[in-house]
Amino acid sequence: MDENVIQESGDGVILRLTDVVKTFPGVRALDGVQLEVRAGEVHCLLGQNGAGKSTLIKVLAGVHRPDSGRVEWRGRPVEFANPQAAMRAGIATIYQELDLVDDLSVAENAFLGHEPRRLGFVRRGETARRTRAILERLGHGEIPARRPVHRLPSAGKQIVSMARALSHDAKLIIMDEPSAVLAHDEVGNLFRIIRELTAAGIAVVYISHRMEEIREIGDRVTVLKDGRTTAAGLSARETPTRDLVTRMTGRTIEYVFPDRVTHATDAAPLLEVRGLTRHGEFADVSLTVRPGEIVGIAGLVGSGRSELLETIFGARRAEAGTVVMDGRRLRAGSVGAAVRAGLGMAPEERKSQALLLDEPIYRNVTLAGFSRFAAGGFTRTAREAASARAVAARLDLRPPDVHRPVRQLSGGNQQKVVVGRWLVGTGPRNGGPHDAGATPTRLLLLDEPTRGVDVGARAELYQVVRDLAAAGLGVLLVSSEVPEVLGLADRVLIMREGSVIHEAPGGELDEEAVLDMIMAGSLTTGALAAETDTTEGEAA
Amino acid sequence: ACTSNEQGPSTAQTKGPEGDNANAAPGKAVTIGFSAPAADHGWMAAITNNAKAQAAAYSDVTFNSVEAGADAAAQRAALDTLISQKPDAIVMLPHDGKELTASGLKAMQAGIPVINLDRAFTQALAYRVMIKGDNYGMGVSAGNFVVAQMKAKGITNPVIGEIAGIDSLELTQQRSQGFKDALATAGFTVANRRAAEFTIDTGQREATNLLQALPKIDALWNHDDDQGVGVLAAVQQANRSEFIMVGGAGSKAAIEAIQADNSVLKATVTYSPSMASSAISLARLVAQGRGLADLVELSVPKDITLASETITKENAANYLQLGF
Amino acid sequence: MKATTADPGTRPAISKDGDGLRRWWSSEGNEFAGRNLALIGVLVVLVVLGVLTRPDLYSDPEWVRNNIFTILQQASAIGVVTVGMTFVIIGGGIDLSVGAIMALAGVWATTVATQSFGAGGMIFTAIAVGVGTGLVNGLLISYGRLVPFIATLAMMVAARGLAASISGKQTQISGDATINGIASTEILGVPLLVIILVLVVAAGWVLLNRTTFGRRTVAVGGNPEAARLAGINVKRHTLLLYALSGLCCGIGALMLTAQANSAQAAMANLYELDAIAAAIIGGTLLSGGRGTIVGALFGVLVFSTITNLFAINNLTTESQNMIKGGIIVAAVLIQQFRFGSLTKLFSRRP
Amino acid sequence: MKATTADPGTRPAISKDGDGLRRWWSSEGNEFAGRNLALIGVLVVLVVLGVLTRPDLYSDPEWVRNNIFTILQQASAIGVVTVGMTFVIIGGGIDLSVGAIMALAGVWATTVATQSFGAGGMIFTAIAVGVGTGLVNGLLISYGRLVPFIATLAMMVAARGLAASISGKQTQISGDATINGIASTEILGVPLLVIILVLVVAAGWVLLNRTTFGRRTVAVGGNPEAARLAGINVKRHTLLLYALSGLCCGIGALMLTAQANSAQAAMANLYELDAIAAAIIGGTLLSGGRGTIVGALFGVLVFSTITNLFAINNLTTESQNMIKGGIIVAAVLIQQFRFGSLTKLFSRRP
Ligand SMILES: Nc1ncnc2c1ncn2[C@@H]1O[C@H](COP(=O)(O)OP(=O)(O)OP(=O)(O)O)[C@@H](O)[C@H]1O
Ligand SMILES: Nc1ncnc2c1ncn2[C@@H]1O[C@H](COP(=O)(O)OP(=O)(O)OP(=O)(O)O)[C@@H](O)[C@H]1O
Ligand SMILES: O[C@@H]1[C@@H](O)[C@H](O)OC[C@H]1O
Ligand SMILES: [Mg+2]
Ligand SMILES: [Mg+2]
Repeated sequence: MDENVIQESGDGVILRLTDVVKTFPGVRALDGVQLEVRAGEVHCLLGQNGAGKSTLIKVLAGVHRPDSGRVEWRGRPVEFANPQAAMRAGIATIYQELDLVDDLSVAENAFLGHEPRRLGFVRRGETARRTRAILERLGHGEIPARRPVHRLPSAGKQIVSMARALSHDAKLIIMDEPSAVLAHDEVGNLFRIIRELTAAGIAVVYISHRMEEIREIGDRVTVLKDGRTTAAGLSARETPTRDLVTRMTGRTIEYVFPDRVTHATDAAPLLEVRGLTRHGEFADVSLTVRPGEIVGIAGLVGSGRSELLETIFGARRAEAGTVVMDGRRLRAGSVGAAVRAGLGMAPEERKSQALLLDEPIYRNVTLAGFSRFAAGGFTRTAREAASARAVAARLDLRPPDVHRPVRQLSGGNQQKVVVGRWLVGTGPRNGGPHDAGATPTRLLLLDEPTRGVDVGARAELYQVVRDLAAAGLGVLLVSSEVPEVLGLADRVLIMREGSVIHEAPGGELDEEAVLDMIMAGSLTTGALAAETDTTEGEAA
Repeated sequence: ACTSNEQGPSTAQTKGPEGDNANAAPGKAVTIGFSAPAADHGWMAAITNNAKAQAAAYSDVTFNSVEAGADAAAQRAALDTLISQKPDAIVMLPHDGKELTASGLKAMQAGIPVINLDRAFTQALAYRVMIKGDNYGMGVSAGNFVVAQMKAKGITNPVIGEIAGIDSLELTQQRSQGFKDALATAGFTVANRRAAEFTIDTGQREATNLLQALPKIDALWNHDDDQGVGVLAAVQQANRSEFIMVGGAGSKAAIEAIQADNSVLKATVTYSPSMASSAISLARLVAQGRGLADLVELSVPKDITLASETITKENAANYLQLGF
Repeated sequence: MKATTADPGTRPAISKDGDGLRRWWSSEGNEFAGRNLALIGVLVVLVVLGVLTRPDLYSDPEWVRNNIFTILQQASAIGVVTVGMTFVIIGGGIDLSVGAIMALAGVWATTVATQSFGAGGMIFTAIAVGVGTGLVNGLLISYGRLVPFIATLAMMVAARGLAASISGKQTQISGDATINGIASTEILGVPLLVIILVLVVAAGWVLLNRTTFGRRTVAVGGNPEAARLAGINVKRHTLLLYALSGLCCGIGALMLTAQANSAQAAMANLYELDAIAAAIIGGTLLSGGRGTIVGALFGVLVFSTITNLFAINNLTTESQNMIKGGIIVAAVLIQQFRFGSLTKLFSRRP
Repeated sequence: MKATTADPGTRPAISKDGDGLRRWWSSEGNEFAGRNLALIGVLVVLVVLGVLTRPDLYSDPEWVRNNIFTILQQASAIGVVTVGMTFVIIGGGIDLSVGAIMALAGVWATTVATQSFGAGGMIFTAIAVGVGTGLVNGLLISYGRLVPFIATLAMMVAARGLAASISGKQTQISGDATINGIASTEILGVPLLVIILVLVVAAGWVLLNRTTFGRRTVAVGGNPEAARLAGINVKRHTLLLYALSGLCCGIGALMLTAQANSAQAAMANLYELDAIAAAIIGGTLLSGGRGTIVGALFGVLVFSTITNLFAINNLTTESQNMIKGGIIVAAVLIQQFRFGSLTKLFSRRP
């Protein structure tokens, strides 16, 4: 037990990074980073998309080897050759991109690589039991330990990732944007756990783009900009937001929502959804979106919002109900029909639903529109690239080289590509006839568009969405960040367990009221896993 | 007995230049090109080995072999390469006679006499000499033997099985046709026919299937003694012995088994790979502008078709040394 | 490769997990149970076709018993190899060299020199050749970073060449009564070959579903990056998977050699195609990360039952082929149909 | 399937946009340029081996010229088919039926009935059979949701059966001088077969790299779900890809028929393996989403140059096979090596 006692150097520092450099071909992702983490603290890492946060934690986790610099762990210089070495040393990581194996169960994922075993045989009962204990601790005892993770919603997967980190006997737990896929109540739960951990002397490195989270849970903050530490050891509670943002971005950004424009409520609806139903997902949903209107949907994770958007878009076939666009009924289950009618959708999961990771950025940006640039079936990539560059500039894509494969982008920048796809050609007109890729999209379905996007880019994105609406587009927005829905939407729908339970103009609701409404249903905790696994009792 | 595990061609299939033969005297030095499909079973391996050994037996022959891969297209390419090297004669066992007739023509037009071995070209212009086995005749011999045996046993309505070789080859069709025609003379028909692939495991597999489909049979013809090893294994594993079996080609193992007379195998009909040795001898003479010493004609004849003989217990001793 | 069409199964509705009946024989869950049920259905249809077309044969119980064992025996060698193949595919790879490795192992085990050591020597040689070539495959793929398709294709070509050269392209007779006896021995009325098949399948099932090796195979094939981040040595694991496949080839080679009382460089031709097809028909994803051993066994049985059906009906090779193509398509369509409706059935919310 | 080991090739270096020299011949970027350069290197090595082993032949310029055309002609039919295969694989599929479709198209085009319509009728028939069977593949895969491996395997078996039945298992002679002339005609000293190959490769390159069809292919293979949500009709596109492969088979069948002056149910045996191998060696990902036509052509050329090298050196089949396995491995290793160092070279910062 002795060696497990955390050996703190004088001021309680268990991890110290000095001048760490990591380059990828053509990119200096880390350019001399300093970081100091104390036992029992929550140390927040702040930085714009692409600043190097994920790269830094991958260095800590033994995924990447630094080119130069020093890493001291519990007083000794270390160099982790692989993830296993870092884990053995007591560093556990929740990665930004979910790193689960779809066909393994919750328990098998939680203990992957260090399964409780006897003579090579997995002790399945023991694995499930320990997993259930961790899940209980995480407040999610209802997630069945033996269910394959591909049958969990993304928030459930995030819980499993956390369970995996907790399954190690770690001294430091790194969390790379764990809250990006969590809803409000889940974040509260997460914070409870983090407090438990730090109370036990475990250090947590926490990454998030949400300032209010940093304030609530963080002790100290290190800010990264372009791979360099621009501020270290700031107080998480006392440093003014303006200060932090300036250190991150080098400029001041007003973290406010653009003004709403008032518009006629009598205009004919652009989109009319009537009685849309998919059993087990959502039931009897009706809604309208008028041209120029932003309609927001708030709800808990698992309340069926994503499925609703996908069904409107024809990516899932409605079992009942109709979708009418411009007075014409859309064929159920046909994305092609929806796109032809002028719908566009930025889906929820960027990697699996939106991106061609090995294709260049510009081809991802123009994925839904390359044929509009084409002449007689022949693509015109120069124009595509120019158009993509315009989008990249508007969303502050970093780095702005649109010929780079999307895979090399940081998570937040990948998200910008997903949303940017539907902005092609919508930019401020430069008057010329070159706007070949102008989107014919007149109704935009946005599912969690700002997931993982940094403060600065987020403000840009809000402005862009407003501008689009002002130009007459309709927008249907799903977001788990209530302030975002309230700040951006003209009208807000509240969904609970697959039904719309309330509708009101955005200005008339406050966060508290919305949370009350969406939470009312969470007492059943039916959101993450509909039923408990009854076989487990017998198996244990 | 693991007789065929030993390597090397059996010397009986090579004819050395003996003193009393006028053709034995060395003539002008010639290069003979040779091309045959890749050998993956005993018969085809024997073809290549025999050709090589026969060429080595002549002091005046340089042997240049291009073994051509898996199919007609690959062989065509190999032949193009061979033709471009301008040998004095080419011995060719084509993957498929019809598919390679064009290559034969090409060589002949380039002034290289072609000895067409075994699988026949479709145009007489495409070869100088053809020497082949008699596939149809092989089927006839097997059929005749079966008919005679059935008659001797007094079986009037026999159940007859057939294990063919690779079914898409024309030679397989010819063999089956000959078998069918010979059986028809006695009013017999084939009750079940399975096609194997000239390999032991497919022989075993198809024989097992056939025995399962015919709970009782009287006679079985297997086209190829290589796959016959598998066929015999299947027969033994199924514990069946109520019938007589005839083989094909004349491998050493088959001839030994016939001689020992302790299995269902009672005969085999020959289709001897010794034809490759003869083809080399003919190629040498053609290239040297000589004829067959025992014949009156001054040059080698155009077509030679070997007879398919029937090897039984009685004459097995004579054939043993010719087995491959 | 990837299914090019969106699979509605990727986000299935949540179903009750509690139904033990659906789970007991396939720990991988409903989906597989559905598929396997469908394959059993296909097998039943094939047998019924046999009964309908040859009532004379099927009326003899002794013949039926023999026929079942015939089908199983024919499935035995390829079945063993398919178990190894299933592991390789679940682990994200493919092994095109299984047929060639079987030939090499068979031929090497039947050389005069090896045979002089008796059955033990032959068994040792076949297994050693299988595992050895499997290790070479694995090394090329995991440490040499060759694409599995290319590495095992090269092995396929080279191993056949080596087998031809060792055997002098002659059929090599196995003179060992013990080895040959494998094909004719019965234990309690069950052919030894069938017993070996059952044992290998059972071992494969346990290995896949109950050991860390199996669970890691799923991880390595399903998400190699996640596996690596979880501290699994992906390279070493990949190496072991190909060695395992080679081991199965060695066993299969002995079974085939016993059946034919001989070995030959051309034997087990195209077994790779059959093994891959059986695994996929059994529900293994060619892209890795998912698969079942029991399903693969059913896949093999479907193929050997088809062959048997053709044989007892004396079909010509060409009609066999045309009908076989149709049956394969039908089998998979039935599976999908059954699978879809079963899933719905099971997941219907009250 | 998925490469189970991290492929350094998936994260190529970033180049300055404007660097035309490295981009002109492969719009897919450096990585492919690097790979292709490496393949050219392999080809050069093979030729040098030829020169070293047979200086007598290589000293005759006329022979060298002929030999180059021999190699190219040999590569022509399989090269055409490989172009179609490359599209299918980039699009996330696989086509195991190409050899069988070629045989069926060849056999159908040479039936007595078809030949009575002359060259036009034969060409029409071959193309129609190719496209038609390709469409059936595509329908089964996109709308029937069959796994490509299984659907095309079924087609492979069935098409060979149909070909055997149409031809009565006889080799069918082509009596048409125009068709047969395809194999012997030269235009400006270049064999027509070579010209056809070049045209098909050029058309394939343009289609892949310069048209919306090509872009959709990459999208559909790279991430079918993303393609679908971007409004691409994934099913229809998949259908078209298999039809395209079928079209290439039809053309290839005519080329083979012309070369053999005949067609046969067993022809083009295992062309699927060669075509897939050539595509992969050329740098196409078996999992879809990326690939190059030029690379695939080099892959085909490597194979036919190896065959030629063996032929002029008079190697036995078994040593051919052993050496061929080694060369394949070496070629891919060289490629990786070259690629790695080229990337470094190109991406070095000043
Ligand atoms: N494998 C890679 N190859 C090349 N460049 C990379 C690679 N991984 C990251 N980068 C680059 O390194 C930089 C830092 O990326 P990183 O993912 O660390 O950013 P981040 O701070 O985590 O951003 P985000 O908030 O968007 O997650 C970016 O410019 C990114 O494009
Ligand atoms: N992959 C999945 N497998 C099984 N059930 C799922 C899956 N994804 C979602 N569900 C279920 O579908 C219902 C709706 O989930 P959905 O993800 O649409 O909700 P949401 O409101 O969009 O939440 P999120 O913010 O996570 O997108 C829930 O009951 C959820 O448990
Ligand atoms: O297998 C042999 C075949 O290849 C040859 O052509 O004819 C005789 C057969 O035994
Ligand atoms: Mg990040
Ligand atoms: Mg959602």
